[in-house]
Amino acid sequence: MRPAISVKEKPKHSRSIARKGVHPYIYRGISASAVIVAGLLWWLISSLHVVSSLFMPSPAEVWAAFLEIIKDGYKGETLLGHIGASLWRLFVAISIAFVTAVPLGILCGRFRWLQAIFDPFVEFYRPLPPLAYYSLLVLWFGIEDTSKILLLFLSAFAPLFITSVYSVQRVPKDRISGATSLGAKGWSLYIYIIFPSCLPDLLTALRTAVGVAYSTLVAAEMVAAISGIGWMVLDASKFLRSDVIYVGIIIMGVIAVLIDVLIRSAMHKWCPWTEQS
Amino acid sequence: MRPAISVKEKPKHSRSIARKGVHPYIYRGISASAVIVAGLLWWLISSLHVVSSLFMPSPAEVWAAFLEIIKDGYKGETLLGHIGASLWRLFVAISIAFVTAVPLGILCGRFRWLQAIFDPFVEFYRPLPPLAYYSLLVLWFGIEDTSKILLLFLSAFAPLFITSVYSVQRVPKDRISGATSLGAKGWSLYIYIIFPSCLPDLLTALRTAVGVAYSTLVAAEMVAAISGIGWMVLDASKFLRSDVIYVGIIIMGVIAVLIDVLIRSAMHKWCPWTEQS
Amino acid sequence: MMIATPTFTSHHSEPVHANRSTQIIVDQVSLTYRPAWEEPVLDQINLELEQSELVCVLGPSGCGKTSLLHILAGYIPPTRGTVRINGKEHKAPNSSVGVVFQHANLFPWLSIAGNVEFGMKMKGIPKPLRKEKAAHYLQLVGLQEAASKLPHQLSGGMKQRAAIARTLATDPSIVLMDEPFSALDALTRESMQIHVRELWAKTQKCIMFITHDVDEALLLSSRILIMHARPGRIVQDFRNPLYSENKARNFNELRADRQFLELRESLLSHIASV
Amino acid sequence: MMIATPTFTSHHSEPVHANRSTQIIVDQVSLTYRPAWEEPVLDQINLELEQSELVCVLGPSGCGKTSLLHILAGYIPPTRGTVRINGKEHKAPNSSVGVVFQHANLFPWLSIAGNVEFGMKMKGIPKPLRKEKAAHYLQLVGLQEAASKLPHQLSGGMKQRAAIARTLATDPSIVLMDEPFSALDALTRESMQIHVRELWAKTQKCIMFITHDVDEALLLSSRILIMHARPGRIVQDFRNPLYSENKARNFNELRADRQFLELRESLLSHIASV
Amino acid sequence: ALTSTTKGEGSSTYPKQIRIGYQVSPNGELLAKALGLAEKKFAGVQVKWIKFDAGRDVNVAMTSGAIDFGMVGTPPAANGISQGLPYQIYYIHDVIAESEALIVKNGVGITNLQGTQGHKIATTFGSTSHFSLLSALKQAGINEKSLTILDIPAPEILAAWQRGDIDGAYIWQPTQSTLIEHGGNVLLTSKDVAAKGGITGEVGVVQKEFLSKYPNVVKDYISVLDEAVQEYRAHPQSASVALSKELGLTVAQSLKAMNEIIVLDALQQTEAAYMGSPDKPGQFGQLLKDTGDFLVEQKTIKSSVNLASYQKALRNDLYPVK
Ligand SMILES: Nc1ncnc2c1ncn2[C@@H]1O[C@H](COP(=O)(O)OP(=O)(O)OP(=O)(O)O)[C@@H](O)[C@H]1O
Ligand SMILES: Nc1ncnc2c1ncn2[C@@H]1O[C@H](COP(=O)(O)OP(=O)(O)OP(=O)(O)O)[C@@H](O)[C@H]1O
Ligand SMILES: NCCS(=O)(=O)O
Ligand SMILES: [Mg+2]
Ligand SMILES: [Mg+2]
Repeated sequence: MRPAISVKEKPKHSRSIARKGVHPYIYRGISASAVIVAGLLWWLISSLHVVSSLFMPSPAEVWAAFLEIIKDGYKGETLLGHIGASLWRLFVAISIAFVTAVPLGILCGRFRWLQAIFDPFVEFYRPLPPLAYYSLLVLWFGIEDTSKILLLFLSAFAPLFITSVYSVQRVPKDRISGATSLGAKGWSLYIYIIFPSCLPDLLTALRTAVGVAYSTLVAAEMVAAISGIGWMVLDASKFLRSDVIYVGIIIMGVIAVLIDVLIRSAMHKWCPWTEQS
Repeated sequence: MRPAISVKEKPKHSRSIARKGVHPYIYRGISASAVIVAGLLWWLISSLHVVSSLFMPSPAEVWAAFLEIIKDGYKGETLLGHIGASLWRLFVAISIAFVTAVPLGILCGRFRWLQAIFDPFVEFYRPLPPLAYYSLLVLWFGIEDTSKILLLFLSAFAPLFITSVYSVQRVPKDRISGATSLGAKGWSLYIYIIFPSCLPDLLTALRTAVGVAYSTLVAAEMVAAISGIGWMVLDASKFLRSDVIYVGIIIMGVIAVLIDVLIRSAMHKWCPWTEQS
Repeated sequence: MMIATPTFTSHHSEPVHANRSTQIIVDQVSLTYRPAWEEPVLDQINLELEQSELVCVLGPSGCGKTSLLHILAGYIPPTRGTVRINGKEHKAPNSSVGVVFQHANLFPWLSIAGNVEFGMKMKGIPKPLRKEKAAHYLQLVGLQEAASKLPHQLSGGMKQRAAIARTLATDPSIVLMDEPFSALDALTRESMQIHVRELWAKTQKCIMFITHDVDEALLLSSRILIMHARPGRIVQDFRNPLYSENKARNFNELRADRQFLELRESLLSHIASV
Repeated sequence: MMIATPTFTSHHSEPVHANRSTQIIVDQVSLTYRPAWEEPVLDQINLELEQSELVCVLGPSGCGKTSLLHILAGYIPPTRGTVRINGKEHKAPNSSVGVVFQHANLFPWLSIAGNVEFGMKMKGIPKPLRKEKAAHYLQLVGLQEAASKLPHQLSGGMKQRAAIARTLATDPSIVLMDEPFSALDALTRESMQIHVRELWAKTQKCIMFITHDVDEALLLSSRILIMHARPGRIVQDFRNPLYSENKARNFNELRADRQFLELRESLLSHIASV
Repeated sequence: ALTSTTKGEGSSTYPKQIRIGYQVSPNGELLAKALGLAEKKFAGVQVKWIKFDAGRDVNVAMTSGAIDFGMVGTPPAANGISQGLPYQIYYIHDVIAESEALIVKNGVGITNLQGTQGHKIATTFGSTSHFSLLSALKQAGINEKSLTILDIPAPEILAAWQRGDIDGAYIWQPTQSTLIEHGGNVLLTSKDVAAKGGITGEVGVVQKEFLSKYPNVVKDYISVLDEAVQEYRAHPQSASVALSKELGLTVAQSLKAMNEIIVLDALQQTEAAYMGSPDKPGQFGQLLKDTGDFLVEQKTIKSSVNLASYQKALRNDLYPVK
């Protein structure tokens, strides 16, 4: 009976590599062209004055606004000051979320009764629009950084917590059994086996969490802020400074991309084994 | 050489079913108890007047506010009117997002050059905080429903588009080959093979998209709205009507859960084959 | 590397089915995947398949069996050479060449009957006729009971039978199978082999059957091709000596046969030697 | 259902290793998974395993082989009965009972050396000693070169060897293996079998080896257990007649042996009959 | 976007809908709304009143074409004109006196403007109140950096006050009265600031396109405003009753608020101090220019146009000639 040569462990064919080797440049070229064409269109539309520069300032105006903000700052704060204020809020919020959500999530993943306690609350607040409960946060914690950071914290907490729970439950049972047979027990099990097993998932969750928190950044800076890149955009929009709005949006987009690259390279470095699949 | 009895097609063990059969009730009980305890704590704290009812109205006050809003509405609109206004905006936005993002995503999934054109734009705006570009939408499309719906549309578009692209690329090559060998070609391939193949992913993406759009609902109703459940919460917070804020938040949470249940049951009904794994 | 085995009769030197019509002519087919300067995957393949042949293709992993099948199916064009089916050049997949894959590859959103009807629907066959024919083919593979079930409710063997019914339902003149049973467990696999043998006897299709399993090739085929790798080419092409003589013998009998064991050993060493 | 096969010698009626010390005593072990009113998965298992035995366990899928192994490893407590290892009741997993799983189950974030050192680290063995011992065991399985690689950079067979080294490095008195090679391809599997046989000869551990593969059981074991299902019980327990006589014969020779083929056929029909 | 037109009374064309962006300020326009005067005048046309919290929001709405008429303070007007917003000023509603003021919390220990240093004062950025606060600080030689000025929309200032987030606020009515009710003291009013040159007022703006298409509608609306101002002056008591509903204040508070501004009727618009006439422009252009320049100096807005441009934005040709 049975296959003369088993096929289970086929060598990975080089086809995908062969494919990837040549083409990406073409597609990157297309992407780049698309961006350039969009830029030209922008320039054309704005220079033909088809639409008022209130709606669509020309690339030159935006660039000028950028230079001006670099030089003089925006309303009493340098550009780096604004960016720094926002990133600091984000960083503090994400850090607190990570060091609370992950251990709690890991414990909840191991003990279903604990999960049963926290689940209803997390599941309830998670889908809520952050601005809805921001009202309460402002009520409780005032208009200063505390409530802003809490808002970011809460939006980052849910994805980190939920992924931690899920990730622990996905740790192969055999891996834990195997580790106990090698003498691991108690805290060693958490530190040496469960945490590293979850790490790839946790980094992915961190990416999500940063994304979600980032998307509430402007909301957080809506209330009585005087610094922050989000506040800058909002303030500019109140005074119809569309050139500054554009500058702010572009900066925010670039920062988002950079943060993502950062986390991805951390994943690449710390969890090389998750790459292939 | 060769296994005497191949193990590839192991019957699915009944263990997980056996496990799930007994326990959930216990855990549901724990969850319910946790919610009840939290409710009691709320009641206790507010009735002991440890904190002012400005910050934490008692359950009774919230209930009274709820009844009042049910009876008299809130600021010229019935409760159902507010909920209806919000859900209508959400519904229109999601519908438009679905019928645009999905076909475009499917095409981009099939033709990489098309994907290369759209990718940089979607990837750039996706991580942006919606409030950042809301300023522009208001400027371009006014303060009425158009800009609100556009904001929701844009937040729903990205996840639907990205998943459609990804999902098409994940359709097994053999499935498409197989279909062509059965005579499918051109549009038939899209309608009978590719779309249904992607359907489970699309429904999952719809869940995400609704979640993301829902979380920007309050932001959308921030500017010049006079209806909508999000506006109600914002307006209440301006006048420190914490009881109304609580009512609004609870209603929003409940609606979110209901929408999610709805989509999940659609998935269950339309894509039963995705359940097991 | 050519091993002269006394029991093998070369197909080309002594045609087995001289009286049958030729279905497929593979003429000097070569294939190079991108980049073009790489060594060809298939090198000048010549091959004729005839009506009611069941040709098993054996060869080490990566020798190009699947690539050859994909060319015959019309999924990829050969870099050089042509494929003619019933006299016409074959350039794109169509329902005259049916394919059965390693994994059943059914459409999970369609019932089993829906899957079997799919090809006919594409051909524009009216619904009542479709239903009738689907029922016929489901009966042929013993799945009449499961007609209204969804694929995920079936076992691996049942799925693979449904896939075969689906392919046969478009009445292809040739059926290509790429290791169709290698994902099945031993017992199911054996019953599927019996099934295919019976179906073949009934329908008299020309079947090209890729397998890794020497036993399977010996038990099923009327003709065996052996391919070698780098570049992929057909190094042996012979009628299966167990076939014509033992049409009626069952598999267990065949397996106990001395000739079977000898052939098996010889083929195995032949393939492993690559 | 008990098939009397002349070539099988019952282990209990005629102890093979009367002179060796008993390592594991399984005493009237039964197991019922929740819910408790279901039929037991294991029913009153009695078993003694002795030093430097290599016991292969064969049985149909679902008969409880893995469950028995999990009880021996201490992962799940038996519903009734006890397991004693070296005289002491065994209740929780520890490094005296090593386990090798179907999938290598290495810790992907640790290098191969790190994996092998893991058990010693848990035992609190100081780093230099750990390094030394790890090197020794890696050498034993022929992986000295790969010490600093991460598991995902290794082939399936190498991973499985690393897993064996990792288990041996904690110096367990018994090693349990649950179909350790069933995910490997045929050629790798064969070389792993040779490896295990050599390791066993060198280390003289008591090994319990679960497999689906009759060939594997015949080639490797000194003793074979056959289990039946519903409820799981040991229906045959005999010394492998191919073993003692043929310690030095290589696998290919063994396979050609008439006795091998007969035993194989008989065991197969025995298992399939369930 | 302008709505399609329909034949109204007489031969003049009327749009189907007139959208008026208003703010809650105790002036003639609010009274016109309260008494439904516009609805009466434009019978058969849908009059849509849209409430705004500050002039900056009106500017955005004007820019996006969401409203036809709007009301803004002089600072947002100066900003709007400088940025070339598609509107012109057709009416000066009022000049602000005590109706906008700096209110500080009792017990915080702020007794004069100097005392605000190191404290948190809220106002709505870009508004008349913000302008007056900055002007007052400048007049007193206080560095604005020595206190924290927070941007909070008027309706939210009371909440911030009650939560204890702020120590004071420079804000208009009705919030001002409410703050006083909740333990606030008037420290300084816009009348004081105006006396030293920082004059603020509230003006009506209209879409340019709307004006050129429906000049008669604008003229008719001016007559509505004029009618409201006459009523405002003639029957302050009944006017305050009507206004109290819009303001959310008591009748007495409303009456007091009415006395804290100077409302202007149509005829007064042509006076030299205000709009002037086509051949003799008034001083309002200069006021806007000064306002704009100050805002630029404060970096609140980007740039200010020249006097001629401001004057061009003032439509003093729409008033009935006496
Ligand atoms: N799309 C592709 N692009 C590049 N190389 C390919 C592609 N498909 C196959 N190859 C290469 O062509 C050779 C033949 O592959 P093919 O899949 O036809 O072999 P096979 O005989 O079917 O192997 P197996 O027994 O493993 O299924 C291999 O070296 C493979 O890496
Ligand atoms: N955790 C569990 N909960 C409930 N039932 C279980 C559990 N684990 C195994 N079983 C059941 O116990 C029986 C024996 O399972 P076990 O995995 O021990 O069999 P096995 O002989 O190892 O099978 P295989 O050859 O497929 O690995 C099966 O019927 C299985 O469904
Ligand atoms: N009181 C007028 C307010 S604003 O229009 O200047 O914002
Ligand atoms: Mg292949
Ligand atoms: Mg098992």
